[in-house]
Amino acid sequence: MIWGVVTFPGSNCDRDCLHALRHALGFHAERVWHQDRSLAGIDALVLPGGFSYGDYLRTGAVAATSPIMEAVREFASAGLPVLGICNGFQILTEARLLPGTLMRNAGLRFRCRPAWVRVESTRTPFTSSMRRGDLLHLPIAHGEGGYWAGAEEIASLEEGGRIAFRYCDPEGLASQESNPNGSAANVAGVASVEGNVVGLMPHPERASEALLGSADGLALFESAARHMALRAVRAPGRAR
Amino acid sequence: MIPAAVSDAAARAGLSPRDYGEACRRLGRDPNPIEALMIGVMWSEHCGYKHSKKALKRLPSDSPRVLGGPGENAGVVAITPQWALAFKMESHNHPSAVDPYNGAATGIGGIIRDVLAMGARPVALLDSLRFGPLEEPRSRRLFDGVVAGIAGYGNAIGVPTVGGEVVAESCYRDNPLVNVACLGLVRTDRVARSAASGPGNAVVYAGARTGRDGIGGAAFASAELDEGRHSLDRASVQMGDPFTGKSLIEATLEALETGVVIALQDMGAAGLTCAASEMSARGGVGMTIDLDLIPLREEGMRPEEILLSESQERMLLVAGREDAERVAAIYHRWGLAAQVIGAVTAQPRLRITSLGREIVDLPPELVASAPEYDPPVCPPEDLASRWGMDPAAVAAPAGAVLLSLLGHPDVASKRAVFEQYDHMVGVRTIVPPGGDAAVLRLLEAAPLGLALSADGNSRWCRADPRRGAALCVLEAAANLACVGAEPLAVTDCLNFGNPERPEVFWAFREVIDGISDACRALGIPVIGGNVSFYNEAEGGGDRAVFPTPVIGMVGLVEEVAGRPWTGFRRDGNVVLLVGHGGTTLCATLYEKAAGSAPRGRPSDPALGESAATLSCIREAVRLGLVESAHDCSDGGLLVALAEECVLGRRGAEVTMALDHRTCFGEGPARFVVSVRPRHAEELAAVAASRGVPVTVLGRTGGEALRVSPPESCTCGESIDLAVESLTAAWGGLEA
Amino acid sequence: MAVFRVTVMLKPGVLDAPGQAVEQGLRALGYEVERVRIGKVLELSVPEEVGPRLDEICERFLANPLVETWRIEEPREER
Amino acid sequence: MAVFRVTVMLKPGVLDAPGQAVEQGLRALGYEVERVRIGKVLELSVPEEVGPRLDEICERFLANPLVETWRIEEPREER
Ligand SMILES: Nc1ncnc2c1ncn2[C@@H]1O[C@H](COP(=O)(O)OP(=O)(O)O)[C@@H](O)[C@H]1O
Ligand SMILES: [Mg+2]
Repeated sequence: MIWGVVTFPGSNCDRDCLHALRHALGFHAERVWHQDRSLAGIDALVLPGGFSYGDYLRTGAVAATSPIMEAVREFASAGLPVLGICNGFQILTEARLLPGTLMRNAGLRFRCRPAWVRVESTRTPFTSSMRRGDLLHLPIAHGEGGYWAGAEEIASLEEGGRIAFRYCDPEGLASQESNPNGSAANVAGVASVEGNVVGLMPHPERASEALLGSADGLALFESAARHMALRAVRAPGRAR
Repeated sequence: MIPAAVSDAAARAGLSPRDYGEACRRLGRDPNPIEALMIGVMWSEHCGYKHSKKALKRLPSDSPRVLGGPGENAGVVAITPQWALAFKMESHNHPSAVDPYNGAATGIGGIIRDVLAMGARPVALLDSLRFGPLEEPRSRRLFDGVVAGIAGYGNAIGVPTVGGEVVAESCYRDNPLVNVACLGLVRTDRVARSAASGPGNAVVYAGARTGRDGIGGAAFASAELDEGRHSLDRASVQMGDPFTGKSLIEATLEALETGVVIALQDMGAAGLTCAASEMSARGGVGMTIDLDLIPLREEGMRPEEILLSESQERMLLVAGREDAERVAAIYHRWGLAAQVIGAVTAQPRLRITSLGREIVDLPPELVASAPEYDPPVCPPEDLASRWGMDPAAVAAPAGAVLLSLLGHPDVASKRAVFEQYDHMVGVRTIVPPGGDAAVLRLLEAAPLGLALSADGNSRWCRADPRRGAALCVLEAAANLACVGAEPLAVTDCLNFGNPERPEVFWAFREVIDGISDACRALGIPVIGGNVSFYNEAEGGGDRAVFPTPVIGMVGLVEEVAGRPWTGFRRDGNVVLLVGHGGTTLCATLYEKAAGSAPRGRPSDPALGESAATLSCIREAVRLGLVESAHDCSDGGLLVALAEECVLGRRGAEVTMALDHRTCFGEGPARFVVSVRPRHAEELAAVAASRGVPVTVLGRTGGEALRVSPPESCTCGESIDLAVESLTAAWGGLEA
Repeated sequence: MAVFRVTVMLKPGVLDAPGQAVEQGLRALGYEVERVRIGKVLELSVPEEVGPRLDEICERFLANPLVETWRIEEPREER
Repeated sequence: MAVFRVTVMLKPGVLDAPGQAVEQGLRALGYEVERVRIGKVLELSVPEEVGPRLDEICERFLANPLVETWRIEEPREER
């Protein structure tokens, strides 16, 4: 299977994602340019972190107007896996492919540090090989990562198994203290209705080798790969 | 007598009558007003290094690994036959004092582009910061603004900030120091140059468009030329745009990858004037430039504004005529301006046209080489009496002093600062900030890595600039040794007051000699750096900053996995002090915390013995004997012990004399290490073979740091402090 | 209490990177645009008598006088 | 070309952390203040005929309708 990693002007984790996919995981991964209009040949897509268009206006807002985003929309509606990491998550909410939005951190400061997240749903390709309640040690690095959605929306996300990850303490408790940015209901990541589009603020690609302090991030990519392999078995005609 | 007309012309160009006369003499005529402005800016201290150039030649700059030393935009040192590093530090003191956010942000942008100009991908930043007392609102505001600016630019551009320092001292109240360093990586066969060559080749402008940025900050106070029209609209500070900066990095590396770029340089201070004249002068060629072709952001810019604009995120390149379009297309694809604006000429003349008229015709060499001065030196009158002073004494028991030193801003945790910096982007950061040196892995040459540290200590340098500067080099090397890194290169930033004052210039020369002494003893080349003079408030004298050299050091780590770290790692390990004894309480943090000015002299750097100790630690780390290592720096031995407890979240039981000098005295190259009991002997052997003393201090374990004096000695009260209280004391500094 | 509105804009000559990014986004969406400038607006609910000090407040705190200009608008009554 | 002014503010229920920080900062400086809200102002130089589409532009791009409201002001002539 072939992974694609989109580079927008200002993306700065695109190379890190390619590194993790190619070297830590041994996958085939290709760069995708923001002005491309097609994702032909790509099986799973990553929108990486960074400061696309300087995060000007709103994080992710300008990148969401890129030509590639039309292709991403089609890709997503074909049920293929899309993972937005950090700025990629922000772009997906701006493109309205994911619900809610990301606000300035409650402390108003950029924060770069390790965090714990708890797997809340296994309905997504990126978590389907995990178990609910699994804990992952993943770094965060953002200034605008406070997840916001209205109370009803949060409830309906919860109901639909669309909250993918929550910030928690090392014991797995989603406490106030473990919430690094004031996210509503400690939400660290959410999924689309179909589950195939996932966004999260923490950086799995920065937790892709023990040398970096954690390899927990690999599970997201491996899970998606397994999901795609099963999908190919179930529906060989649709495999790409 | 200087005729009034001449002194007027000189003043308009920001030149002294003497320099103006020199320019006329070298030129063989009077420069026209625009030419005079260009010379004025390039001959400013900032661009021209008039006072420092001669003295800087004393620094040792060669080593077999050096591929490019001082003079280029950044120094380059080979790491392996295939890969080299580029490394450079720069000050942005004055801009940060005026506008902390934008000043610090553009400092980061500028240093990144110096490294980029060597063809290197920037992979790490360091920031060394000095302010007045942080309890004072003004210093606090500067501090917050500077940290926010570094975060704002560094995080967005995607280069991790992996280390630095924060120091509070009243001499920086009016003159904060913001020194930033950047490390880059480049293939040895792809090191880029700034020397223009090849008559007929195209001169290409690339990056952001030119606006009226920073012109008010440059040397011309041109009421007359300006007719006062724009002054209100115009910002005298530069604004950075990390978004454009990021695209500029990617586009430039892509352009260099094609192999057709012959030379390049950042357009930083003095903008186009500086880049065009330096690139021509280095290549011994000339250039023609048509200002009508420069991509502008604003309408109605005058030629001198275009020539001197300090708009950020711009590069000047030279490429073959037929390759220029290809280069420009790469920049266009990244959404940047790119335009052929002129050509290289064989004749060494910088000829600039505007609206079809030639407005400048200057020898690049003249513009790029400011006069060199030999300023008078004189040691301060009170030096001998200061050296004769005993250190300040504090009456409190050692335990109480320890807690107050741990909470001192210079020592306390910097987490609140470095968490605002993305220190992980790039997936290279193996040892993050928070300990001694940071370690980055080399993805391109696994399992190798690079260790980085930035260190200065102006208390020492104020007391004795030569010793102090040598001690700063040793401290950087000590931080590197803690992770087993062999030093490869030094870059330095020298921050001083007014060099026209003989005591200031004396201290400057002494500092250079001190750095040279230590770098020679350790075999480390100084591959580049920066000088910042005039860091003194109106009134001079004691309103000047202490002599403040900041040393940026990079070293090679042979195997990034399994490095020891600063905190104690497990219970039951043996705690040892490694190093020679010579400590003193003179000019230490202990004195500073007691509110005293530096008295007496700092320790002798004992370079031979210190080098042996450093080599011993590196070897012990390399052999895998060491579980934690931390050098004794600010606050001495007891502070180092406490920090290892805090960072390791465990206590220790230690026996040592508890007089203040033993506890808090500072001296060169001393380490607190912890080793598994079975390795203690081997470590002792490594030390013995180098003649390095080792003292067993005690054992790790428990929930408190317990220190008691040896039975033979009745000096001082025992200490029993819970790690929790140490942590509470140390965790204080909120950014 | 009165509500004052303070608009803070970059000085005319100053690089407006956010404005440029928005121009680009608008064009990508197919709208014709010549130029966009972005600033901040602050709505301050303060006692009437703070009004005369607003200029000083802007200069000291709300704006960066080196690169920004500000405009203070007449107070509206608090709703 | 006409210059339209668009003001974008956070909806009332949404936490305005930057606004709160400014409130605190002002109080620390000794000014009495009840409340501060911060928003953005955009000055768009666009062809006259873009005017009627501005609401759509705000909805699609200039504002995030989930958390923000906007107001479009009468065009001024381009200077
Ligand atoms: N301004 C800063 N930016 C980034 N990291 C910093 C800064 N100041 C201090 N640090 C980090 O905090 C740690 C402790 O700093 P310091 O006390 O200066 O260490 P040392 O005494 O070993 O030189 C180091 O890892 C250092 O890099
Ligand atoms: Mg240290």
